[in-house]
Amino acid sequence: MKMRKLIGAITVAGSVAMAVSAQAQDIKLGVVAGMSGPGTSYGIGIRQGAEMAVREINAAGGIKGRKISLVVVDDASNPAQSVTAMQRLVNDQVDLVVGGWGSSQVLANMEVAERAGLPYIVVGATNPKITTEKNKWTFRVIFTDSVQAEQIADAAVRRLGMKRIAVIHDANDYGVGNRDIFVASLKKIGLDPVAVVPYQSADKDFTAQLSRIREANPDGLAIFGTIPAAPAIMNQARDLGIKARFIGTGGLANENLMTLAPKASEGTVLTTYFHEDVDPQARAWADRYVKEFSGGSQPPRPVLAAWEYRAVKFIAVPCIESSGTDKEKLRQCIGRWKGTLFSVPGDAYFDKTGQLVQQSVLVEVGKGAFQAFKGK
Amino acid sequence: MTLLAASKVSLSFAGVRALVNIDLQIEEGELLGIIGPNGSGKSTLFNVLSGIYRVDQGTIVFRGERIERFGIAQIVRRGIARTFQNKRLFGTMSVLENVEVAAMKGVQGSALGDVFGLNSSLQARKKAGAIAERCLVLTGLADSTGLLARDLPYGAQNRLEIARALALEPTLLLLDEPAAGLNPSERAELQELIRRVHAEGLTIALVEHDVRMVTGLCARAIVLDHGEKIADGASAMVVRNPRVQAAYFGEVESEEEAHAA
Amino acid sequence: MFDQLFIGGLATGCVYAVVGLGFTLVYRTLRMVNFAQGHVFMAGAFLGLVIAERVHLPALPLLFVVGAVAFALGMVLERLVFRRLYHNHEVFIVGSIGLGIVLMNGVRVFFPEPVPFPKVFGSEVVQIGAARFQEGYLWVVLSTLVLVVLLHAMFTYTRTGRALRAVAADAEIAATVGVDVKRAIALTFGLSFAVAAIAGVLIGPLYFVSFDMGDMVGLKAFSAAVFGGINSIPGTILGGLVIGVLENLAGGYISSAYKDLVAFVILLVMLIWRPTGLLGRETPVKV
Amino acid sequence: MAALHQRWWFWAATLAALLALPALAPQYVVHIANFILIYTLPVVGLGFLTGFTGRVSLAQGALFGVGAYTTALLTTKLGWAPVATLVPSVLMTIVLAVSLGGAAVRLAGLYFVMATIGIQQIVWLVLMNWIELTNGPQGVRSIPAVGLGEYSLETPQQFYFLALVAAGISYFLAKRVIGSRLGLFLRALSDDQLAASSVAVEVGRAKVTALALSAAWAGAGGFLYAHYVRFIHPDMFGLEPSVLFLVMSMFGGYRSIEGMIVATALLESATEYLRPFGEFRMIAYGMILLLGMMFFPMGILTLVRRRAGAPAAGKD
Repeated sequence: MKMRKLIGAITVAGSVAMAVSAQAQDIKLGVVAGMSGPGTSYGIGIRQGAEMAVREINAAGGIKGRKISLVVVDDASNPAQSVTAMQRLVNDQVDLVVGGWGSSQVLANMEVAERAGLPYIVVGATNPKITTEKNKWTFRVIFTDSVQAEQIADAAVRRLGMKRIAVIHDANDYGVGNRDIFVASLKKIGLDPVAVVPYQSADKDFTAQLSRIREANPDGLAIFGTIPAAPAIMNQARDLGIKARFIGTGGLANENLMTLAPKASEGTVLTTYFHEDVDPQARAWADRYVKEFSGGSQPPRPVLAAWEYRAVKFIAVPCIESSGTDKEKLRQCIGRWKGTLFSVPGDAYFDKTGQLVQQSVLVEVGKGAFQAFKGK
Repeated sequence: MTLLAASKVSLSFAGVRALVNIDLQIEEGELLGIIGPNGSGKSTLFNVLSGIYRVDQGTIVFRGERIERFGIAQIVRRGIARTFQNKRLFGTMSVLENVEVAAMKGVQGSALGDVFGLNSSLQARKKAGAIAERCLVLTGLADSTGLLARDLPYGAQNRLEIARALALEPTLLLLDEPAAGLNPSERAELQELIRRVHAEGLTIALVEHDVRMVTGLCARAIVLDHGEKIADGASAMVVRNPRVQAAYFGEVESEEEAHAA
Repeated sequence: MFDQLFIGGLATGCVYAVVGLGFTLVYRTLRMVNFAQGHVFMAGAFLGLVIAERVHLPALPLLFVVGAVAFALGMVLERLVFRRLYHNHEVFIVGSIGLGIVLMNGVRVFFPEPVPFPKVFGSEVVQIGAARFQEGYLWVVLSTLVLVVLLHAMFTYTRTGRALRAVAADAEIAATVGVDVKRAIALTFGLSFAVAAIAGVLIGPLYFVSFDMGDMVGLKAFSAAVFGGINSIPGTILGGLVIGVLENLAGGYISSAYKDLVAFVILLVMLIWRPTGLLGRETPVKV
Repeated sequence: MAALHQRWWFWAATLAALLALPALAPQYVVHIANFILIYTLPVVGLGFLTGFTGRVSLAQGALFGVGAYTTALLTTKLGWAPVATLVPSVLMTIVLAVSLGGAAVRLAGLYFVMATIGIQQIVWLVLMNWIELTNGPQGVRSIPAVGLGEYSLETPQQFYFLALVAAGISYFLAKRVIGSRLGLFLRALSDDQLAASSVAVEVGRAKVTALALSAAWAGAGGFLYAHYVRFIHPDMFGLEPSVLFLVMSMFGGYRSIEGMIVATALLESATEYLRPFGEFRMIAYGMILLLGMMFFPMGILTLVRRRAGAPAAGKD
């Protein structure tokens, strides 16, 4: 009897979840991301970007008269729960998914989307393995680790003139992925890193790693990690007397970098996913976004919100408009997409793996903010 | 024939001498009484014989084998079973199960074999059940097999301790103050039970505070005081020994001490 | 490099030691492990942050105030929460893990992001030998020293301290000689909260404070306590220092990938080799 | 009521409901049901330790992971058929559990908990950092689905029957373990270890056997998990699942396999009920653990049983 009650309870819960989102005419846009757990601030940014885009489209009359309804599922920034979250979107019969934060989560949940034949535009994960020719339902708009690490390696040597580069990286997939490509790119240019040391995401004290780096006496230190480790590394490196200039990739592209390492982060050069000063549209959007979402429990985080917004508004919506909600047609339409996006110089298009090919943005930390990089 | 012989057994805890050069013989088939005031080392002696404590010095020979370095389970397997004064029953298990655990000693087979073998599990439980049943009948607990051990009345818990020890089918049974806390009628029943078990040919050593019970049951008795053996002989004679009288009746017995470990 | 690693490790080790003391105090009294301890350390850091941002207190009064508030909080939680978990150690473990989750995620609601802590202990960089470090490291080491001396004095010279020791040795006997055991237990929790919270404030300015900062520190401090002897105060201090220094040396000379492994391998080996730890003593089993 | 679970129609109805579930319930519910069925394995396995030896383990999540990684690596790197890796996964988990915990399980209860925390962290750190073997933080992707001949269990509905059969076998084997002499020995030694050894129970051996069995169940659970989720990552096997499994095995009530299974179902589906809480979800989860332990230390389900008039078995 206990068991039967339980099954009853589960079934009821399931059908309630169904009923809530069951309005047949609406186009259902699924969003999955970590809105609790370590990715909270990014996940909320993604949700806000989606909300903003959907609100604008619905206010303008929707897509051929059909409104978009959002189905947002929190995966708690946890790979196991991410699978359940995506399963839930499949079950709710969303027409496509735009979102995803964290490579581990996306690597886990994309398997569900692939099996279900659901178009999935990934916004917040950079592991190269997410877009391969095998994964035909998965697309990605932000650049991979490989693009970013390659660009920053090139910039470090050619534009910043670094000769002795040390690497400190998170031992997670993001850090390891960046490290591998960065080191390989340096080798191509003809340089070997003077030290490569990993750390754990939860580490607080980096003196052990940094002492090793100091021994190597670098003039550039590449940090492949995220907040809060990256600013802690910067602070402690300066305390230890390491004078090397910091470089990095998208993991550092977070305003908290300057809050947490106000002095140490000055001069850091990094690739980023979005910068509001690239063009006037980007600036206008960013101002609107910040205005709309400041005062919430989380500070507005434009980087991933911008990608979510652009992916929904400029890629997903036009495709639904032209191809309808048939999943196969939708997939093909996204694959063929080519166009311009604000904050991205030039044209962007998807390659055959589903990766959006585009020019990235190089920024430098100056006066407590990200500035467009003006070096050579 | 001597079943168990301890010689020059000594043990001390953090400098306190609990047993001092104890010599002890238990003859096959006898019912030996061990008496002495509280803290005299009676329970400690049992703990040494059953392997709970390791001796500092001395040897213990049981049926021709040195056992003083053996662990608890090893000693039980050699045939020495015991009861505990402060009832150490398996409280959350039924009366039958309490005895079954012990009865498993005599049943062939291994734990994993029970799980994956087809019928051996049932047979093992059946065999153990039969042994347990017999011991429960003998101790008058046949009617309460389904009760949880901790729900048994105090007197019955005493008998369950004995039933459990008997299910091990021992050669030597050590009874540690089985009468403690019993009322006179329960005491009489217990005495009857011990006599019956002894009559079946089992060798028994009985630690008892109640001198009358020892003189009533045991032909021979030894007396311990401050960890030393101060008398050994016919129980009726031993209790009249002046040293025993002094050691034993010279102090006041308090209820609290009687229950202390 | 050795100097740098050693001094860095010593400071981290002090934190493990002080947080570990919280485990030890509770364990000695109740034979229970309070897995919320690491999160109390975290909550202490945030308490310090909130106070320091509103009132500009110098370092010493700040430590004192945080310690006092945490002490009171510990006593209150003992009465409302812990007291209902003394059933057995399994229940206590899961209950305290639950409390830790509540603490951590409660703080997260208010502070979802890592926050810099005001540099209450100064921000100068000091050089000793080849090692360079913030002034705050000195504070950590000195405060640990002072805390240990104070605790020792309290346990040795005050009536309350002696009562706590008596309860730790044997609560039943302590009760029969007139010690108020319930009060002693409440005081124990108060003390364990106070030391952890102070450790939180000490470490705050060196790194950032974030809601999850207590996770790993809690586990390492626990390993430190077990390593040194979870029923021994000097043992726990020693354990903390040894683990802090060893893991830093391992991180520097061997591989930082396995830096975190040091504490846990030490924990496991110690438990098998000598479960009572380096300086702990076995309590004899009664039969 | 007390005899409810002994009546044939109860079982028939339960079985019918379980068999009909994938046809009647939405896919998402089947998906949750699959997780519940998979998790019953490590939870019931842990029950051998917690319920029957009084030993709390916080390493069950890690052992679950060892099973999952063994099959994942054998199938993806060496190309083994999934079915062929079940036995190696279980064996690997047992070997690891016994070699790391065999000595510790003989320690007094609380020391064992401490050791399992060490084991948990060590396994997790190795999964994370031994990149050549485990892919480290990249996790293992594209784990094949279990195939039965031509038929491959890809969808939640297809997998459901495998999970159901596995959970069923686990349940009946567990009942057998507990009914066997090992079960008797374990209960005896958890009540009183000294008394158990004085009735000839080889206490150390019984505990190691219990540890090995609990690892076997965890390993089998990990096997299922890997072939269902088909992507595994070290973070799936950290302290968090270990705590969850422990709580599931304790909330079910002392020594009741059925209770553990029901608790697994309740707590796993609770993760879904709590989803709307958003940022407050983890607070709610912590409160469940805390209040559950404060007010129902013998397991939430003892409440049901007590009301039903059956004696609630508990430890004083």
